[in-house]
Amino acid sequence: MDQHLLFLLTLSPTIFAILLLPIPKHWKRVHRVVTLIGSTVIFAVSTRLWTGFNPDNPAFQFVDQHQWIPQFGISIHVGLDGISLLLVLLTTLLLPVVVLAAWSLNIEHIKSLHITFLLLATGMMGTFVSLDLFLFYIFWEITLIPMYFIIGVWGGPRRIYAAVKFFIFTMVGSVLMLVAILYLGWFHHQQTGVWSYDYLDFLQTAPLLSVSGGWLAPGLLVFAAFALAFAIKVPIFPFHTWLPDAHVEAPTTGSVLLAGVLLKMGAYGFMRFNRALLPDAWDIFVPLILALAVIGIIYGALVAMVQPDVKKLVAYSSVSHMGFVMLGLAAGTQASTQGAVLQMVNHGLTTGALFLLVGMIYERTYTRLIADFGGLATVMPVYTGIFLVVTLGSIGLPGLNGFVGEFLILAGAWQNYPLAVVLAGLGIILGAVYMLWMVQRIFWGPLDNPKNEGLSDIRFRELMVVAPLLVLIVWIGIYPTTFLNPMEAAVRLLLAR
Amino acid sequence: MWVDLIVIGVKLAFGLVVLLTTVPIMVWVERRGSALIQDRLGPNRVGPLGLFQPIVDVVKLLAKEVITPAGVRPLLYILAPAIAVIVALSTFIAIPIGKDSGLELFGHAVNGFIVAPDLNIGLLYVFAIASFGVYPLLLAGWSSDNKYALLGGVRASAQAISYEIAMIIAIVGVLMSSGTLRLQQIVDAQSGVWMGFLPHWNVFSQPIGALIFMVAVFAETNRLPFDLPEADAELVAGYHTEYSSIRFAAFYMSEYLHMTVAASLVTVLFLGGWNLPWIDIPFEGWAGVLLSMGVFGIKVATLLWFFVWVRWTLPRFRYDQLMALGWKVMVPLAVLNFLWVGVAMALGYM
Amino acid sequence: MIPVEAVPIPYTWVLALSAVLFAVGTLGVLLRRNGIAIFLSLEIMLNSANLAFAAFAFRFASDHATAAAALDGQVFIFFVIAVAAAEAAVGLALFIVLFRCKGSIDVERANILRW
Amino acid sequence: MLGSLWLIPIICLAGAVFNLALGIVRAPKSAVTLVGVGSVGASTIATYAALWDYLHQPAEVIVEPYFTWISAGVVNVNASLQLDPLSAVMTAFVTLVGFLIHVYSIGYMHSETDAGYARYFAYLNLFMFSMLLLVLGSNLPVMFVGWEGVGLCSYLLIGYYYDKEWCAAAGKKAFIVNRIGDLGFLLAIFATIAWFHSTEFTVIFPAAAEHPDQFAGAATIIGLLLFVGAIGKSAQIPLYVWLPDAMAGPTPVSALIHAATMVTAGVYMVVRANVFYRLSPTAMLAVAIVGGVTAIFAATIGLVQNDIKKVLAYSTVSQLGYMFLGAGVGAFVAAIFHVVTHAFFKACLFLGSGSVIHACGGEQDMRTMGGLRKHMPITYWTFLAATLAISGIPIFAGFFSKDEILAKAYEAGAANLNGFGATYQLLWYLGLAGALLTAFYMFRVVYMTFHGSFRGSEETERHLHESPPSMTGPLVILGFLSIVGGFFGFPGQLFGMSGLNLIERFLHPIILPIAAATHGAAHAEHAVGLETEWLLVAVSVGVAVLGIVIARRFYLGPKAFVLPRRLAERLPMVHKMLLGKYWVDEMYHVLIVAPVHRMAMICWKVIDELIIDTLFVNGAAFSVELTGDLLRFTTTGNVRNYVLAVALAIFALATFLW
Amino acid sequence: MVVTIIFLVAAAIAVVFAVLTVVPRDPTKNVLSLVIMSFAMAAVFAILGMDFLAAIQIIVYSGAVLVLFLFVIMLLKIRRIEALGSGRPVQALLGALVAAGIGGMMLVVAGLLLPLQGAVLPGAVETGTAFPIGRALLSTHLFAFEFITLLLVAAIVGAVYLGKGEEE
Repeated sequence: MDQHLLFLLTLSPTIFAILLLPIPKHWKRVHRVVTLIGSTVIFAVSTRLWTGFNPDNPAFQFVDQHQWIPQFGISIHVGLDGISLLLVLLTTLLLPVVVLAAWSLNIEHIKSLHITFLLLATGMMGTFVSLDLFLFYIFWEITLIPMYFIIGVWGGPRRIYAAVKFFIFTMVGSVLMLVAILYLGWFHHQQTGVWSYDYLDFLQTAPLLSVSGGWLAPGLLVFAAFALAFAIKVPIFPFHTWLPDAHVEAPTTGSVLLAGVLLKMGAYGFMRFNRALLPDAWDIFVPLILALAVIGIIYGALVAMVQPDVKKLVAYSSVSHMGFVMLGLAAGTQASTQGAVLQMVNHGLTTGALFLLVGMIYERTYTRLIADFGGLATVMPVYTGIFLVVTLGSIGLPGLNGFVGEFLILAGAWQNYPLAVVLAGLGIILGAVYMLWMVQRIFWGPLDNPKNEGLSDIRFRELMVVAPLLVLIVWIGIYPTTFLNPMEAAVRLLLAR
Repeated sequence: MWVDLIVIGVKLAFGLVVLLTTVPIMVWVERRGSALIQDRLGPNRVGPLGLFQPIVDVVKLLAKEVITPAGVRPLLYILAPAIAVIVALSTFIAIPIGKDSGLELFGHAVNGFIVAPDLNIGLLYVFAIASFGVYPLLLAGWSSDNKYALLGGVRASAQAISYEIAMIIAIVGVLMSSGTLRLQQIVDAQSGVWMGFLPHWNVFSQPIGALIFMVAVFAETNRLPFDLPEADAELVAGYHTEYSSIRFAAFYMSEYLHMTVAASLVTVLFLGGWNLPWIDIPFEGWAGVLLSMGVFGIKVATLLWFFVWVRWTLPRFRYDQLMALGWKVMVPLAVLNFLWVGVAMALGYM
Repeated sequence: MIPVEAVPIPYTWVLALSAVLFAVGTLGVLLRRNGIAIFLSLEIMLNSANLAFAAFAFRFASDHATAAAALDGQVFIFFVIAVAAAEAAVGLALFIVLFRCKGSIDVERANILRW
Repeated sequence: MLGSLWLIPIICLAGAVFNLALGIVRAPKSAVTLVGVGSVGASTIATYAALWDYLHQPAEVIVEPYFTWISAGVVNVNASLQLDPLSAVMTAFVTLVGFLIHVYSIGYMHSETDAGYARYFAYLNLFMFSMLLLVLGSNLPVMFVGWEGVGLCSYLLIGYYYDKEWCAAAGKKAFIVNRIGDLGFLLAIFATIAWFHSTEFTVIFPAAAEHPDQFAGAATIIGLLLFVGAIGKSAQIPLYVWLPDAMAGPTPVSALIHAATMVTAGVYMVVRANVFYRLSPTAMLAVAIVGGVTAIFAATIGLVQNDIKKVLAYSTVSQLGYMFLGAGVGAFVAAIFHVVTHAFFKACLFLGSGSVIHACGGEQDMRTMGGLRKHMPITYWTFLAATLAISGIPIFAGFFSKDEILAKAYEAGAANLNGFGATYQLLWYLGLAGALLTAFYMFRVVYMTFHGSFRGSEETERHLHESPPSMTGPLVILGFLSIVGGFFGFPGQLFGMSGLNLIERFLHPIILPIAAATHGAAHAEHAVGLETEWLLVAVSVGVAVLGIVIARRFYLGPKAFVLPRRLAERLPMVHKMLLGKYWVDEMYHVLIVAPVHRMAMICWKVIDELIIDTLFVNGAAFSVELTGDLLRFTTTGNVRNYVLAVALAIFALATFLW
Repeated sequence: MVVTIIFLVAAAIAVVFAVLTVVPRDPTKNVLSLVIMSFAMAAVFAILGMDFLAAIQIIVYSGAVLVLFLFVIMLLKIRRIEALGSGRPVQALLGALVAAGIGGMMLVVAGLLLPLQGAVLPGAVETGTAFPIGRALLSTHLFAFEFITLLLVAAIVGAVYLGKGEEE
């Protein structure tokens, strides 16, 4: 069972999507139910990964390899280590949540929405588990198309612009990445005389790429190609402008998955490929990454502060938070790296939850402008409470998840780069500023907008949607060891390279 | 060398004579036949039963002045009738009209009564030339700068091309059953009996094919009910409206030549050539040869009479009907035919 | 048929012939404006190509070892002719349509599909 | 009880959670009261039980680790609590005062809606939990949890009346300003980890004490960073601005959080980290200076405030200044002592003011009060006691603590502590002046509020009444404590007998001996003689009395309010400046808030939308489009051109391949 | 000897009529010249021993394709067409050059191949008749053959559709 579990799990969403195909499109309820069941099953099965995972073993587990294109040594090779384990579980957890969140969505193309969503799920999981760079690239691109449709079809007024922007941005990066991958394959062939695109093989050969000889050294170029792709996905400071548009225009489903998973793919890539495959180049690039990360932290926070649109605010806060992740990676100490991985999960949870909550209120009022709200606490106290908890989690209040991640990242980074930590600290302050300011403008104060008087408090379904996230937010805050343990060995191995 | 040429020449002469003599006869037959069918007398003044009528006609035609209307395209205008006759004649030279019984003339193989050397692609040759039959019509129609003529030409070409397809597909059946392109062998393949009681003629083994071929032949030769190119009711006289005297005669001739060629082709392909039904004679020696030619001649004559008969019996089709028939009925039927042949062969019935 | 060994023609002559024909055809295609004329020139080019095939087929036919190749050459010619027929059918139909639209088959009249 | 210290905070947490649930189900007030006050009471009992055990066992420091909280790489943090003299003292008064204020709140908040009432107690319990965590935490991160927790609770409680814009704003302000301090704390933690590879008090302080030379630099940095945190939490210059606004919350909250407990966390921290400070003269001096300046600065502002709570707020700031001054001159015990006494009398004052406000129907402006003495005697007497205490009148609690601090400051100056003698001298003068001002503005409050004749509307006057026992009870207890509370730290040495200063004795162990005497505060125990000490006492008492007299002259009797008005006219600038609180808020707005906001706008509108999006992103797209527009003219639409092109290409290719 | 002469004659005819196909301004003349040229081609095929192809050449080209051409010409009543290379001098010049260039190149190639003339062995194989070709078509080249049929069907359908025009 276990040896094929991972690959089957990755494909399972697609299988469910195929199941959806014959169902007539006007049976919306059936589609919802099937998708919900499907995603729940997937999550349930994925817990097997957790129970079956041996945290002390730094190597990849649940490895599953099949011949694919033997002429080029391309194989279907999947596996999990502690890092990808967390991200995969995060993904599978978000699936049912998102389906449930989109439950009340009453639009024409429920069917296609769910199908695209399921395909997206396959792509996301595949990205995290594939150990063959060719396969990885395919999954990476697979995530692109459904998201493109989710934004472009079910998005807001400027959805086309946003979708195209998202698509082109990501495409630019990933194409270069493809080149880099091919180059690595070729290089491996040069070195060993064998064709292979296997990650484990590259671990042997890729570090041999020379980084000396100016900026055109192959190692640096390959690194840059990978880095650009991932930097756009993360997104790191100058490449982030697709994110706000995409988030604002995307429907809740899209936003949650985008923030929850897709951004992680970038950081994951940095860790898995740039850091592990090209350590020398990494050392050369660290200052740049560090600088951009810090800039991103502060910049994102600043811009988020003045956003009139809640979603846009959260989007820019993502820029800031992912900046922390990158800082942790760049600092490269055990603590900071583990913190970064944990922070990815945290960000997935908190930002995901925030988008869900915003989506709920959007379903009620069809506006996301902060100016249209104010004093909502009087009409929807429970919702307010939940929102507050999530917010505090995201601004890193001790006892909630955000703190642990940031603490580890900064504490780890302080060992090498105290200045960066101090600057990033400004980001923490600003984080409190924009989040609390938003909370104040949305929930506190008098209920001045008459349209909001009739708002109903959070419903049971919606509560079910956010409940798992809340539980995890608190859990990670209080007992992060659960999540720090599995990744520790893997991170240690990663940093040992 | 020289002898070869002489032999060939003799053959040519013989074939020419045979062919050309059929024309006046056919003219007479046609006119008498039509009279008969229409219950009138027909030509009966010149000679006994008006037998000499055709000769007189020919004389008249040759005696007339050759007019070239203004506005025609001289070259094509003159070329057209010539091509018509040439095509008809050159088709005939590949057709065996008698059994090849290894006779010799001055120490040279007479090689049956085929004028041309026995082509291994005889049938193809026949069709290659026959497919040319449409050019004179077209050119005539085009060159004579007359809208009726033009219409006739256009009709002729379309019709010819359309029916050629059905025709060829129909023949595929024959080729399959006989497995060769050599006409002589095709004839030989039809000797003997089939299914115990029928003569082994293709007309029996593949009646559909025979029917289609017949119909197609009518279309190819522009005979009623398919004489749209010269439908005298609509287009004065079709493509040869502007022709007179000898040139008209050429066209007139070529039509009958075509008929004869077609008839003999049908005989070869479907009516078992010179084979007699049920009885199997070796056709040895001169007598045999002459006998075979006689048999062949009889069959051809019968067919020719059939042509006449049909002409004076059936009304003319409308053009769209013609096309519809050609494409929507004949072609599918033809395909059906050769499917049937294939199945039959596979089951060993042929 | 005339047996091959009885044919004392160098196949390169045939090639040369095809070359000349090809040139003529190209000339027509490039210099004609009338659709039909262009088409005719095209047919010339096809024929010359066929000739080239034939030439090599003939050259190979003179040798048992390469007889198969010779056969292939002829088969190719067969295909080319078939394709030419199809092309003629469609092309002429196109020209008829063009004539309906433009009242002429001057290909330069059919230039709406541009910047 | 010792085995399970965790019960002490957890009970409060449970109470908080339970109350939230009750609030959601709109449970009646009685239930909420039971849970809210009950839980705190329970944890108070637990605390004293634990303390009892603690006093009857030899160990000085008891650390109870529970589970590994954060562990990755160099970071290794346990969730563990610690009971040592310092935390014992803190816990003791925190729980006590907290409990009293809970009781007080029953009466004060009874007019709220059920949900609001539950919410209030939930927050209050949560605060107790965090505060206890803060003082009991055995390492910096756990302490930080409490630290942030109390910050959150103050945020929530200040913004308790969230539908009022300014309350919410005040809450936000408090949280954010605190955040700035917290950053310092965080960085201090990181630095500690970096230097000591641990954050446990029982590890880092002894380590530092044993290797002074090695850790001197670390001590300076960590000390300063920690002090930044303290500044934020304890409302010192320059981060004090949030505290006055924090008065927007309900008065009990102000009493508990913004007077008695939370704001003293900073002092607690500094004392906790006394080793570092003693290792680092710079840090110590910084503490002293900030403290002293704040003390006088806040006091001056307090002079002219008319909002009773505002006055108390500023007095709190200034008292905190005293505490830091104490810590800054090495009188850590005195600082804690002052924390305790201050907790008593300031809580009492706030509760008193609360009951006054309660009586006046929410009115806080003292100019509309007066003569309340006859209407609410209990409040008056307790308030008076507390006032005397804060003014430093002998035998009252405040006297001992404050006087000790001042004495220590003088000694520091005299003994030229760390070579900063002059500065300490100056600071002593400042402290003295502060004492004068304190006495003045406190009695100003008393006179304006309780004496004279009522200046408010008759309508209000008719409703004037003494508060219910649930409120007066705590008042009495606290009043009593603020009278006798000082004897814990009775300065025996004045009478030539030692050992009477209980708190000194009790807390002595936390002042770890520094290995090499070259470093830190060479203890100026008896740098000054006995008579000098008596002189100091006399001076400070005299100052206090002077202040009282001036206040009486200004605000009592027939010529009340005349002199101050004349004075204000005499020095209009000064008056305006004091009234405007030195325009610090405005300055901050101009210097920090506005620029940041503008920068944010620039980042968004210029960098993000203009440069990156328009210039680069859309620019690239546009350039592509342009190229297309130019190239498309090669599509002539003329077939013959294409054919010619093909032919040429073939020809070219052929020639190329030739 | 005779054969050579026949070949040369046929070649000459082919070239001449090819030119006549391109140059004259009367479309019918062009078509007819092409007819004659294709006859010449057939002759060449026959000489090279490819009887089948010769027949096919005549049947398909002369018999069908060129008839179609004539048919269309008559249908559209095209009496005269523009002179060769009229208008667009550049196009004409370049075209002429390229045509000459390509043709010349091919000629040169032919010339270069001359020495490679394989010795014509006695008893060569018969490949020209219908039988081997048919065998090849239905065995080796079956797929291509079927594909061609498909193509033809498609062509017919397309032609019919186009010819049908807009009106029903």
